[in-house]
Amino acid sequence: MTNSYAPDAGTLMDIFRRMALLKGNDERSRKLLATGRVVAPYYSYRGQEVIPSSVSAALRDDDYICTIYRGIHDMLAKGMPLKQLWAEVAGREDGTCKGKGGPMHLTYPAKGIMVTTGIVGSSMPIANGLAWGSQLDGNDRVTVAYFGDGASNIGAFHEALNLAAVWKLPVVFVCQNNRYGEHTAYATATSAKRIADRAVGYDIPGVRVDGNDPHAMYAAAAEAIARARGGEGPTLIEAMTFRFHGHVMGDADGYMDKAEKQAAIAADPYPRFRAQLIADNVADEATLAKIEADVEAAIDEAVEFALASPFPSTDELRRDVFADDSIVPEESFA
Amino acid sequence: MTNSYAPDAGTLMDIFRRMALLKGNDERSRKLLATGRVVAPYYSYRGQEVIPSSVSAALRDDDYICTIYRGIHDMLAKGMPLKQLWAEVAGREDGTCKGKGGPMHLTYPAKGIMVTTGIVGSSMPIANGLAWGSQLDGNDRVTVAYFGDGASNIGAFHEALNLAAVWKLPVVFVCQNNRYGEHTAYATATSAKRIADRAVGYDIPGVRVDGNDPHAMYAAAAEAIARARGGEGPTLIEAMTFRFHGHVMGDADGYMDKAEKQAAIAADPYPRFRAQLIADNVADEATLAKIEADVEAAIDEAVEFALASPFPSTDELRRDVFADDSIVPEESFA
Amino acid sequence: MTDAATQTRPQAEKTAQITIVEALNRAFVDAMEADEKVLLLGEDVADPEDGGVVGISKGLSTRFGNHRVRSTPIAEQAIVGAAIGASLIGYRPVAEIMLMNFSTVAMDMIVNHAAKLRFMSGGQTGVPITIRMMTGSGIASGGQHSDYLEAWFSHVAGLKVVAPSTPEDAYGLLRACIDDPDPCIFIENLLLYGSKGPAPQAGHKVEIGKAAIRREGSDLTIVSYSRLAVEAQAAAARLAEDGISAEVIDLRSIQPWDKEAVLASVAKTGRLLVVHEATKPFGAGAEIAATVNHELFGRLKAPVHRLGGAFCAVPFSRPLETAFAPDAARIVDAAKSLCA
Amino acid sequence: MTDAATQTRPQAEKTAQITIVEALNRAFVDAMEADEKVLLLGEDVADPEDGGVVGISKGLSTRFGNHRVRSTPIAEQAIVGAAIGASLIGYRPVAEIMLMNFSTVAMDMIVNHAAKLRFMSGGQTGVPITIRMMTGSGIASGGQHSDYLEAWFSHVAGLKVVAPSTPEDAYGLLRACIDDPDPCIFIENLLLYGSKGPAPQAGHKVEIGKAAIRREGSDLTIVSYSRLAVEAQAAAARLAEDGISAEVIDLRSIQPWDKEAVLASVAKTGRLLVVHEATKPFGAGAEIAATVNHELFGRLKAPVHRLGGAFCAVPFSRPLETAFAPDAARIVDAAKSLCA
Ligand SMILES: Cc1ncc(C[n+]2csc(CCOP(=O)(O)OP(=O)(O)O)c2C)c(N)n1
Ligand SMILES: Cc1ncc(C[n+]2csc(CCOP(=O)(O)OP(=O)(O)O)c2C)c(N)n1
Ligand SMILES: [Mg+2]
Ligand SMILES: [Mg+2]
Repeated sequence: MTNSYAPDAGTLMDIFRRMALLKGNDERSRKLLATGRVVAPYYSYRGQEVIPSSVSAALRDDDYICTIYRGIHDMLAKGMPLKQLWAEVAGREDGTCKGKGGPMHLTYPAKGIMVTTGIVGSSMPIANGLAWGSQLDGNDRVTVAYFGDGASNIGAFHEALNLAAVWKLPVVFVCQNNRYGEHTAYATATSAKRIADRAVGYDIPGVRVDGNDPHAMYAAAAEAIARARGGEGPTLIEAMTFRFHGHVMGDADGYMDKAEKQAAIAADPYPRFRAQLIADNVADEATLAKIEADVEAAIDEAVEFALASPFPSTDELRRDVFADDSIVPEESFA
Repeated sequence: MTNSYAPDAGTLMDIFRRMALLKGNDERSRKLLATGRVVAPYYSYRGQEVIPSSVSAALRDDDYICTIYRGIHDMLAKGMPLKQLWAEVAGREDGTCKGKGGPMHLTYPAKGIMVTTGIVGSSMPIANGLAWGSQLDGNDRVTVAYFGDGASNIGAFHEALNLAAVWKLPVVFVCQNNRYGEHTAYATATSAKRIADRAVGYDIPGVRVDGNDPHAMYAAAAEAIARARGGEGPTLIEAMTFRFHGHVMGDADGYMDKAEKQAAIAADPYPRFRAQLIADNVADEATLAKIEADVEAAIDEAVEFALASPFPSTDELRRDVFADDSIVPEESFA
Repeated sequence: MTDAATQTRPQAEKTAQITIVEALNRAFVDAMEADEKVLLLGEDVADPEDGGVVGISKGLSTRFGNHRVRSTPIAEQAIVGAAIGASLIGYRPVAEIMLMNFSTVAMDMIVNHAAKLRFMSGGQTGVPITIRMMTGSGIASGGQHSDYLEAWFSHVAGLKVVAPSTPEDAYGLLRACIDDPDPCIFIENLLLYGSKGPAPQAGHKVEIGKAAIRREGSDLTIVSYSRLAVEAQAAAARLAEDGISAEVIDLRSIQPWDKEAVLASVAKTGRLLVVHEATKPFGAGAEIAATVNHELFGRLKAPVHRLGGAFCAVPFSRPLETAFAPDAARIVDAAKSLCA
Repeated sequence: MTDAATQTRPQAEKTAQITIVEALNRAFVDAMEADEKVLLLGEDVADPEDGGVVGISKGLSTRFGNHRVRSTPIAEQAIVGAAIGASLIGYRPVAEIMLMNFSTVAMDMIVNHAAKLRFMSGGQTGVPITIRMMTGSGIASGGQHSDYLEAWFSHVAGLKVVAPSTPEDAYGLLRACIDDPDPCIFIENLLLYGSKGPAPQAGHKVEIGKAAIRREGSDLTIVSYSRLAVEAQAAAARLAEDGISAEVIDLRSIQPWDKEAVLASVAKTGRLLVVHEATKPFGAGAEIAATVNHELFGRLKAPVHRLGGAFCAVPFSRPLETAFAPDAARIVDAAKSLCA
């Protein structure tokens, strides 16, 4: 990593703004879901905000991402509108997917959010196809595939990285290494000392970076994105982070190492970055507080919008199965 | 590789004996299949004899192997009896599998030949299970998984190596890198500079070795097998070799680089090793010629046995589907 | 149907009531006690990982050791492959593939290998493994976590497929699958995990391929399995109020399925309704309908009717998800049309 | 069935005869000429790799460039994933999975993703890909290279499934699949590759979901597809000699299948025999049988009969492999029993 990819003040503020939105949204999600007013499986990303905030600060609006069930942070950072997001999480007609996909399959092509998958590893092979399309289009769009540390052990990871390398695709593989895959700790499942080491097997750059440090994370992402945009092929980034909550809301997380968890929470990247921005004179308290207040207001509005949106009609069961709705066999519903 | 695993004279003769059998059998197979007297898909292994001959010289009879469609050399080297082999290739009742599996699914547990698969990559995950069983049994059996260079790009390879590494399984992954996967040359499909490099991603030893040199091949195999037997876990061996014929008998191999192929055939490891044994005074011409003549006689006998063996009865369609033949639904045959 | 007796006995006779999760856990304990060759592997299954995401394997690794109960990487091909390999040399591994949709990454191991090795080896090897998979719509987990794929597995020669709906059957079928010399697909429904029923006796086994008659009746036969067998029973109770006497058969095993029991029942009632959560086209119900039509040609009082899930991915939004799967109300409606 | 006319016209009317391999190659040439968004990827498909293992894509990479026609690593998840991704942004990739059994390593991509992304995204995205797969018993390639899995794909909402048996249909269906906005599974039979038939007109398309009546008849209807549709025609010719008039329907599309054509035919003949190479239990024939029984209840002269491959892995040994799949002789026998 050279310094030429160090974020400037404007970029740092851009990252902060995204982080504030992500953190606020996670907190609200957990709060609201706890009330039962919205029923959905929820995979908290609290603690991992720096990664997509920094990556997205280095991406263009017309770049693509593919992400996973634990990916609302990735999507919000890429520009998914809050209202439609919340409407989808609440299963409403105004959701991005009319309520049909739900939080695990949020999609929003207008901002390049192309696929959200619930199958471990599957974001990567599809990301390659988007990148192949961009390569053919001759535009210089980049695709980011997000995935977890656990996903680095599944076949799709390997097949995707190899193909991307052989075809020199403009894709960046961003592994959010939060040290757990469901209840299983890193070393129980993963043989590699560092996931970044696996890049050697594909003859592509592999970088392990502190995914909780916006400076380092941004630099790593910006460099990889520049390589991809410049036709130099894929990069594997292993972004070290930590999942503050259990795998899925409701899980007791008894399997997590208590000390490790406490230490991670004590080192929460959000207040750390916030304090640093002030210390470095990038922003003052009032500016940051204003950003946070705006986030809260926007979330208020989005939640209200979502809960006011009607549920979809059951006719939707027959729609979008095929492009032509009339093909769906009538009698399947008899 | 230390010298402590160098083959002694007896081992070299052991390797030669296996190589002579393998080479003789491949030549006969191509000859006989060309006559149409036996009809079967045939994947010639000519040129790759050193690898399983050396590996098997370092294995025990009760060790296990899993191999692939291009694996008759692996099986013969491990001790599969010629007669039953030929009977299976000819689809006869006396074949190892009563003619039901055919050359792509030859199986012979009595010599540890547990699975032959036609699905690229699938020898490896199953080899892990055999190795897990041996680990649980507390005996020190080793399992070898054979596969090709092309197979190193499929998901199963990755999943299997990772699991073997995490569980420290007594398994040796032997990649026979013959530079082609069907019609596709190594670099068109494989991003790694060397497949052995992929071992880094699993934190296990990865060795590239001249798979056409019995000294080097034996040493690499013996060391890996000793590690596995000693409870130190898996090794990935990339054995460099070359496939003298097309992918499958009948293929025109127009996609192969002519010069590369000619050079490989000119460097045929069989006559080279044979000459070296004489030059090094390990054996004299007469001894080696006798071995070769015996091989021919044994193959004559096996082919005769196979062609005299009856075809299986069509009742076999209902047998071995389940352990209890009576479960097979009668009416499926109506 | 000697079994019908035990299955229809009043629950009051039994005092202890346990859940399906408890029944499965007990089946594991008893099977692992009885046979040291029984192994368990899958994501999160060992105790350091909380004994499985719904706790089915809680306590097992502590009791039987980490060598026999192993949490794995997220790598279903590796999981099933390891189970197959160990089974070839005498072990009886039970592999967990968490959700049924994840079997799609392991179909090669299951279909090309587990199902076929016995046949292709001419009987030299066998694959006595059990593969557990959970599934089911109704908990808002959407299109990639809820599918029923029993028809796929049932179409593969060499596999057995079961889907219990009660704690007793969960116990008895799991024990039977573990003991079985062939690969078994064991389907669990997420919504049923907490449902209670009489505790099975230790060692209880349910023969694979034997259905249970949950309720006797004379006007029509309702055939189902897994969660919808419970809905079918609720429907039958409502139908009884309207004077329609429905016989309810819980198949329990889908491959092989109990043709004898189904044909006997339909020969009696003259009407058949088959109900499953998988979508109707090319679903398991088609096989049952086709077979019954063939065997009882000319003896049916009404066309065999099938009910299945909607022809779409399982939707997320609550009202859509509710409308997706057949329920007691839809079963009642279909039964009434059949009997009209 | 306007199509029936074209399908049953005497071959003499056409002069040029081409093989299915040639027809598929032409379909690619014409589709790639017509639409620059059409791509091709798979193992060995480009010219440096000989244009595919049976030469179907010969010349395409030379003509249309290595960027549009790409040989891939042996990595079916990566192949289908790349096709899906490119299709989301306007491309129309055709992925080759060589043999149908290899689809088992890519089922997640096909079933959880290709089939469902349109629905799960609420219609925001679509996956206009075609996945070609070859298969079929009869060339001694054994248990892992010969399976017909059309029933699996047909059971998945969101996929279309076709299986041509003539050069014209191979051309016309491939063009239709490539143009189709949804993911299509295109099944090719290995034994039919060299069989000749009238050359299709450039631009000829066969509507997905439309069957062809290959022969008209009045005593029974034989429904089949892929290679066994050819066997069915041979059987019908022999039956005619024995005074039995069989109508032969080549479904061509299995999902959706042409219910209208089949029901019209069976309404006329009163008897139905469904024939496919996949094993009978839980096969595609069950859906057809169940539907016909339902729709024509009380109007059939005999029970609907199904013929399928033996219930086992495809065996290697020649006499076993020959006995494995239904052939004209077995179709004749079954038809005679039906009409007896
Ligand atoms: C193929 C597959 N297997 C298993 C699962 C169940 N599952 C969902 S999330 C998860 C853990 C993934 O861990 P990781 O990749 O580290 O991502 P994280 O959840 O930590 O963000 C598992 C096993 C799945 N969704 N897909
Ligand atoms: C999953 C899968 N995909 C594709 C094939 C078709 N196929 C058979 S052999 C082969 C090439 C394998 O190459 P390699 O691994 O290098 O082994 P080699 O044949 O050279 O020994 C391919 C693509 C297959 N058998 N399985
Ligand atoms: Mg993780
Ligand atoms: Mg090779």
